[in-house]
Amino acid sequence: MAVTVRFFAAARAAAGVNEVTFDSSSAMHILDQAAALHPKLGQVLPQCSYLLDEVSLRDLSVVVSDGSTLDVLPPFAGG
Amino acid sequence: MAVTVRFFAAARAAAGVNEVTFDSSSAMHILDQAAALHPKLGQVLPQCSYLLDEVSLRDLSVVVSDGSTLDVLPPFAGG
Amino acid sequence: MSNVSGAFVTTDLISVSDLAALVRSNTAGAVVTFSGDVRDNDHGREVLSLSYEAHPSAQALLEKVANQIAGEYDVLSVAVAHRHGDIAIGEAALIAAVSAKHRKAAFDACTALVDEVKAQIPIWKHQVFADGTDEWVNCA
Amino acid sequence: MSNVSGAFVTTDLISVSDLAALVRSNTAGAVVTFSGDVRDNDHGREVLSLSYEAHPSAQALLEKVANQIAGEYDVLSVAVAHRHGDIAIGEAALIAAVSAKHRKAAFDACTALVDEVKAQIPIWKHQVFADGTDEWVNCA
Repeated sequence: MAVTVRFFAAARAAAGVNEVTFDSSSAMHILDQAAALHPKLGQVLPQCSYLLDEVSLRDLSVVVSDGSTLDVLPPFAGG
Repeated sequence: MAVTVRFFAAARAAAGVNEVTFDSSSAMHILDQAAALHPKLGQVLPQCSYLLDEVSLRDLSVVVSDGSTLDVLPPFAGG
Repeated sequence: MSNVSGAFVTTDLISVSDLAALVRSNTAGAVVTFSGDVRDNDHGREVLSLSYEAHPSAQALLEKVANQIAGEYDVLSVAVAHRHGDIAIGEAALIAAVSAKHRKAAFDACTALVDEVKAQIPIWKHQVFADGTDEWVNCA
Repeated sequence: MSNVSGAFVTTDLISVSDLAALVRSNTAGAVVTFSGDVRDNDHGREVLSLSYEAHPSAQALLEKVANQIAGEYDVLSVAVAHRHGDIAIGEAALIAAVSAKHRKAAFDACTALVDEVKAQIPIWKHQVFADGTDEWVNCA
């Protein structure tokens, strides 16, 4: 069991991978680890919004439990 | 030669005819004569606009010459 | 560069897809259409049948209005069609279509086009109701 | 009584006439459609190809937005479709259609529907330019 982080669109392009797993910790700490692994993410993450198990996550100090999925969503550009 | 008055839509329904001819005189006088001949026109004419030879006519004191056509247009209801 | 792709006063069936196709292009990011359809009711009364009458000048005036809108808004192309004669319930009486690079101009121009057609084009609507009465719309 | 006649996130071609047909009815006097089409240029640069990526939640969120608009405006029916995957130049990426008794509500609701789709639906646009560069739109 671990936390799955899924990257979409520009975030996936910056990370170079679709998803990565981390040990449970705060969303902020998980994202910091991801940015350390994939430096280009550093430019994209400040523009992103997040979903924790498909629900909007605004407070990044929340601890993400093992088995949960954290989605990284760049600014929408539909239409 | 005479003046032709053409009635459209509700004005035609009120007049009971498509068109009628009058001797040359002011538009106002011609329309008064038309309303006298076709009394139901009296209710419709105050709402109408007019074209004299296809050009909008606002001043009904203008004399309509022989050979001209005066169109009686009820309020538009397109769309 | 704005232009008018078509302005039609016609007794033929008119279709949204035909007018949308007329204004569409590879530079246009937005196409907005309006279809004014014949309803089976008006002010709570059941409408049995409906017809439109057009003045002989309606075609020329529709072209003028289409050109006016094409000139006033930042749009790529404008098309408009008004049908007259008998029209069945559910069929379109008026269709407007506008293409633009961006959607706000397309929405604004299409709204204005429909408003101007209703205000400026000498066309009249006659409704027959289920109760046997009839009326020329807008003429009390 | 407002309702949603359809909300689709799909890789299939989407068409204005299909969505207009979904919302049309004999009680509706006005149908307004919007088509957001893929342009061959963006900010003066030639676009070679374009694709959209949709988050798995996009379908559910599109239904939610359609229901929200159907509830907020005096409209009869709402339909909306967003395509994803590769889309050719000139084809539609987003189509919205709204029917109403009267045209103002149809125009207002269709405008709002497109605005809300752009704001709320997790879909992303990737453009490849003729100069060999590419970009994820809205992501500096």
